[in-house]
Amino acid sequence: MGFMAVIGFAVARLRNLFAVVMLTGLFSLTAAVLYVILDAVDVAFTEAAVGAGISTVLMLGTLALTSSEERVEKSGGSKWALVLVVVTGCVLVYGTLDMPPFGDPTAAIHHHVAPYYLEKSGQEIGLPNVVTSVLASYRGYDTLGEVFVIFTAAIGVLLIIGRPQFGRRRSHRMLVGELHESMRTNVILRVGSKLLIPVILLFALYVQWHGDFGPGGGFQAGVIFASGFILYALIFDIDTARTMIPARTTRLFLVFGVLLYTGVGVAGLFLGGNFLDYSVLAANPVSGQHLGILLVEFGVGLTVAAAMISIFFTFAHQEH
Amino acid sequence: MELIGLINYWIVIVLMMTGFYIVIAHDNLVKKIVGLNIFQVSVFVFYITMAKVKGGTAPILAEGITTYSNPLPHVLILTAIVVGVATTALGLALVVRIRDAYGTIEDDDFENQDGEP
Amino acid sequence: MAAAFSSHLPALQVVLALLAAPLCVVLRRPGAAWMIATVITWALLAIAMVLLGRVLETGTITYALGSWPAPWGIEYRIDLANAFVLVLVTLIGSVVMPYARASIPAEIEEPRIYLFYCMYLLNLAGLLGIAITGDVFNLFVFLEISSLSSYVMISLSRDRRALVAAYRYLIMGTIGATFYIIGVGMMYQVTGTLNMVDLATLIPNLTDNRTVMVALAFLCVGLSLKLALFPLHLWLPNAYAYAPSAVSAFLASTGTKVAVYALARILFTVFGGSVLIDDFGLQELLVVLAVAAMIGGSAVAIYQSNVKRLLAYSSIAQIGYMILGLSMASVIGMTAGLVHLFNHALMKGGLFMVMGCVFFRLSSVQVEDMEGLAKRMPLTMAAFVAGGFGLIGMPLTAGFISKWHLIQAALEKGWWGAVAVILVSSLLAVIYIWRVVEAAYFKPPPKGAAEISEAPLSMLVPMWVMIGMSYYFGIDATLTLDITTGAAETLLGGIQ
Amino acid sequence: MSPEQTILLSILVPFLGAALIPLTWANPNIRETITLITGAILFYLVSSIYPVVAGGAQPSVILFEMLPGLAIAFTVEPLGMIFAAIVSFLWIITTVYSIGYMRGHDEQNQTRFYVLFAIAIGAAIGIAFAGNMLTLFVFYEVLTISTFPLVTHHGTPEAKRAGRVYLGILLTTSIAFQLVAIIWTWSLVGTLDFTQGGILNGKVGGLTAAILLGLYVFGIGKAALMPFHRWLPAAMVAPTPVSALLHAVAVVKAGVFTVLKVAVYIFGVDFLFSIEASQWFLYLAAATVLIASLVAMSKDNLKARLAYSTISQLSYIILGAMLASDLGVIGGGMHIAMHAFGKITLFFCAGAYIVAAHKTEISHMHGIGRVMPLTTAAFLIGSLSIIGLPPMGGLWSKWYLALGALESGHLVIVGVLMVSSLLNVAYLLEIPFKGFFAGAEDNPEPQAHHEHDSDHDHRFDRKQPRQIKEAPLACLIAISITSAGCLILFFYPDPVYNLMRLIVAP
Repeated sequence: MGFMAVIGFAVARLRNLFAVVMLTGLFSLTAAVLYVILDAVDVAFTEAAVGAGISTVLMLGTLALTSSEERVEKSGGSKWALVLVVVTGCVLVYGTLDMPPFGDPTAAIHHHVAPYYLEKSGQEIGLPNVVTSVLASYRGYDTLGEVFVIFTAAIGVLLIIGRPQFGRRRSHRMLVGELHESMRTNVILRVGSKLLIPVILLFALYVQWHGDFGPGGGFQAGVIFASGFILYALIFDIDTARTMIPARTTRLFLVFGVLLYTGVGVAGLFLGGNFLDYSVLAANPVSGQHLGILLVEFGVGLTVAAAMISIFFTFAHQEH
Repeated sequence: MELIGLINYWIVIVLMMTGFYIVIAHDNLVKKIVGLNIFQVSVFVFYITMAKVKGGTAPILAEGITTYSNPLPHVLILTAIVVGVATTALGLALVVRIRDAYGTIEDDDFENQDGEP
Repeated sequence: MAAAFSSHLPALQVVLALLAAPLCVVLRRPGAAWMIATVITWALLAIAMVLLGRVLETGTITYALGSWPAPWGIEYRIDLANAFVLVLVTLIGSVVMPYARASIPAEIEEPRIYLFYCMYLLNLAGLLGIAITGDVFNLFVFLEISSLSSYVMISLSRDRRALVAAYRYLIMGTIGATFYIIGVGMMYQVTGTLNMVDLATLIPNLTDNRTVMVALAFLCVGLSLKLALFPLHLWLPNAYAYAPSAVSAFLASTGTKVAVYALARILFTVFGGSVLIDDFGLQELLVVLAVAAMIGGSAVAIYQSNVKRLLAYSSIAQIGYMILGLSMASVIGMTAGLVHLFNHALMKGGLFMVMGCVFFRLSSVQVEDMEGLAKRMPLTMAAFVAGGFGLIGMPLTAGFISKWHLIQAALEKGWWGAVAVILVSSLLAVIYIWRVVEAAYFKPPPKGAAEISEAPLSMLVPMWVMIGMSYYFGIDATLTLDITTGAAETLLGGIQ
Repeated sequence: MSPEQTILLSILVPFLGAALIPLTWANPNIRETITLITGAILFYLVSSIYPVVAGGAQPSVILFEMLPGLAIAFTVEPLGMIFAAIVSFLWIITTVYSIGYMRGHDEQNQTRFYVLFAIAIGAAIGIAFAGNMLTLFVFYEVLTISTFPLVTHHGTPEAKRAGRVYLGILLTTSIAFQLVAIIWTWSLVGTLDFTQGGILNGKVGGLTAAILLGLYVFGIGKAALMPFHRWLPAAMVAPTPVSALLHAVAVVKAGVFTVLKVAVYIFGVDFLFSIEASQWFLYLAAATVLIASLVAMSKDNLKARLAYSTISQLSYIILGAMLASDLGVIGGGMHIAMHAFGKITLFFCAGAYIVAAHKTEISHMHGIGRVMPLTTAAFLIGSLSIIGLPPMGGLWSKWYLALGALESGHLVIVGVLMVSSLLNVAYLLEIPFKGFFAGAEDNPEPQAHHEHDSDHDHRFDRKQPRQIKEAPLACLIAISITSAGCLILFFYPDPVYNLMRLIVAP
């Protein structure tokens, strides 16, 4: 964690935005490592893929489209900012005073709702990965909401910087700039990635289906899948990548993903359960839960992958 | 001592505040979003920290293990990470458009160009 | 089938909008998207009304999503307070949608329109989700849906300043949301639950727990950012001023209102309201901020030359009224706050719709450009005057009802200063409304002004419907007051 | 038709008229006919309630609940009966007058004028018949808003400025003071109904009552008690019929009427008498009577002088209310009627001077009596009534006010009434006297106007052959009816007096 703090300060001081972005990626990676230490393997997975992967790529793309140097600013406002931050920090520290000590197994947090999941999810849902059970079933509605958040973001990015009639014009050079140029000409990269990309995509599929048992699930899979494509586009050619998955297809997948998730919920309604009640999907509640989670995770994966790809290509299609 | 148990939280707070500082003190639009990212990631760390149970393992049910870390914060943070990246994407998209419209991504330049506060 | 579905109305209230949003994307036709958005909004209004009726009849409704009982699953919990907010949000949407048909194409590029309606539906779903849920983290998720979609909708205007406004809103909104989840995290840490009712039973055992106090502080700050409580309002004026008119009308009358509701919910249901009364300084703080907003917002509004910005500052002042009402922690005060929530939504929605009509013909909302407009757009400007009366609080308008209760509540508490502030703020409202009226009615049109006619009927009718409602609920306020009084009693249940 | 239906109809009729008038867009004749018919119907309706009220009944009707427990309700009691009767009668007369004035003066936007006029009358009737303070307040504000465009009718910068003062003062006082007083009353006693004997009586302490009284008296800005009187002179930029009916009768009388209502039905005469603060307002009113009279003397513009005269006369009525005695209230109530006829006559005359001779300044009116003898004679009659000399109706109200002052032991007030009457003589009689007896050579040389070529137009030369150039016939008819009214009220004050007796001794 000390390492993260160092990175944090470095980010605050550095003016070269390129370096800042790289450090942010590093920051996320460190956080991911930390999550593993703290037993949150699923989260670590996602953080690594999202924080270190997608966010960084997007930021780099933005920098290529804007400028990579921060102007030296006047220091007038930052004193107040510092005061505000210190005050907020002190309030937070004050708040920690009544917190249970780190890792204390007797803390209230571990004794109200959480034990139920740990004890009952085995019988009620039958999946070893409790995180997946909670994510997709107990708090499946949150996850639905979150899928819609990413859907909103994808459509939002399309609306803000997308070309209204995209998909027709193919001649736009993408602009991850020099990075892109040098990568494209590098033979080792090209060959290496050609080998790597199918592996990544396969791995994504594995993560998708494996989420029920070990760490993994729709998010992680979706992000990894998207990463594979983005890598391909970076190294080879944006237009080629685009032809492989045209905008219309991404959008279709995007919509299909959210509709799949919502549809599973509505199916619960038709079969006499509440919204998002998977138990009624099959004769046996547990297998119903299985089926529900499987479908829902697939919806998540689809949406996330399509959203990420869509966002990336929208950025990539910008003209300088 | 009790306070030692809290040091973890304090470091997280320092991280959070670094991010927060970057957001409010810097004028560069991209850097603000970077700050936002750091701020949010630190909050995620805070959640994960509180989920940890000493001697516990990852909440994947297995034979012979009785102590698991708290799964709920993990779920919440999975959600929050996605929300975070969604926000980042939107923010960056806006930055790109702003750059198109104004030719700059420094916050205090806009007023000068629009001629009204 | 219908009977089977009727028990699932709470879920459908949100899910219908969520389902419709992707459909807009697939259809890719502006007309079709508009049609879907409108029909869905009307259906949601019907659902909200049925739910309200049911709550009035039988009391609180709960709905367990995924059939997992709370606190393990997420539950929807509808009592009078949020049933009322649901009706408000869908009602505003139902009136704004017909208006948007003509207004939106004038302000957003044609190929983007169908996606705009998708955003609108997501926003609607987000707002409804915030209002209906009984889970603090679920609230966050839907808060983000509504926030992200508002950023996008605001940025769609052709005015480039809208981009910066949306960006700033995004930054401040995200800080707010992050503060909110810090608060949620702390509460979860010391209680182990995320369910509001569950929290409400656990928190009283934790009085004097410093973590809980800090959690409350962060929740309040986070939500205050969303509801633009002074001094956290900085994002609002530009966001409302430069957004497309239909968006301004919709967001101004729903977005901040739902956040006010959320704050009330956290303060009163989750924390039982006792935090306000106990010696914590929170009540005083809220009152001071509310008062500052009322005076400051109104005073700044006077100096605005962009009328939409003027209305936005007026909103900041009006939000102060609501917070003042809430912070009194009395039935009358809370009633005043809630009824003003509703009344102000109608008035401000109507006024922003007026400005939409003006923009439609004039392509400007600057006071200077509106000189002599009353002759050319008599119906539109008459609506402005009528809506303006509401902001001032003239009798027969809904604003009068709110003011009446707010003053009554302040008198009940013996807060003379608050009474004075309410009055001063209303008088300032006279001034800023007057400025526009004077320009439109008493100045000759600028030389070389283009010949313009009245806005199209499809905009005028919804606009007048909105203004008309603000009069209807000003003349016969028994319905709104009965409901809000009930809602206030529900929210204050923790105190009595 | 039951009295209840009549009440509702009489409030509805002016608004219906207002709705009909715009439909006659291009045709002035139909427009004015509609106004006249509406006025006639209204007067018929109002007078048909008279026997009921005179018989001691107080018909009342609840329209609907506006707030839980608070309704828009109407009750006709004697005071409101008087007010409504005066307003509805004088509306007909004023309409006749308007026809002559507005056409003779070629005013713009006449349709808007008639519409708003009708709305203002409707609001005044609403005030008269209001059954509780909330209803009264609602119509009070409607009256303010609907008369505002009448004040700014000409749309000139001057009119705009005046409009700002008008709206500013009336809205500020009503929102900042009156509304608070009303809500406070509501939260103290839980009712706002006008009740014989007062609703606050015995329910509140001395200090609270004193503050409330202050909020009410100052909050009723239309009563033009100093220092909130500035709007009234400002309103004089309006066309004369507006000044005549609204700012000598409907609006200002609505103000003092409200004060009387508050005194009688909210506080109760006895309770008011026990509040020390009522004395302060008594003396404030007395001061307003005198100061406004003095200011009136200094005004050369006839309408401005009449406006200050109105301010002074209004305070007579406030005085009557604050005397908190039966006779004082009777005097105040009667003065509403007496002053209405007197002052509207004077304004009609002032308007006639404007239309026929284009004169607004008193110093230019020397010898005008020979050109416009009928008008000036009417002016004399009106003045005498205001001063309170027989054989004019104004005598009675002053008589009762003085008796009331004696009854309460306020000799000073009696003195004030005397002095004020003398001042009235000085500033009102100047016009008819100079009009009849002074010639052009008596005119003071208006230095400022000397260089104007048209200067001689402002004077009437005794040596030139007399040319009688009276105002339009419609104006003259109106003037003669109202001045006759002043006379008739001297001989038959009984209807008014009897109604007022009902209030103090039901």
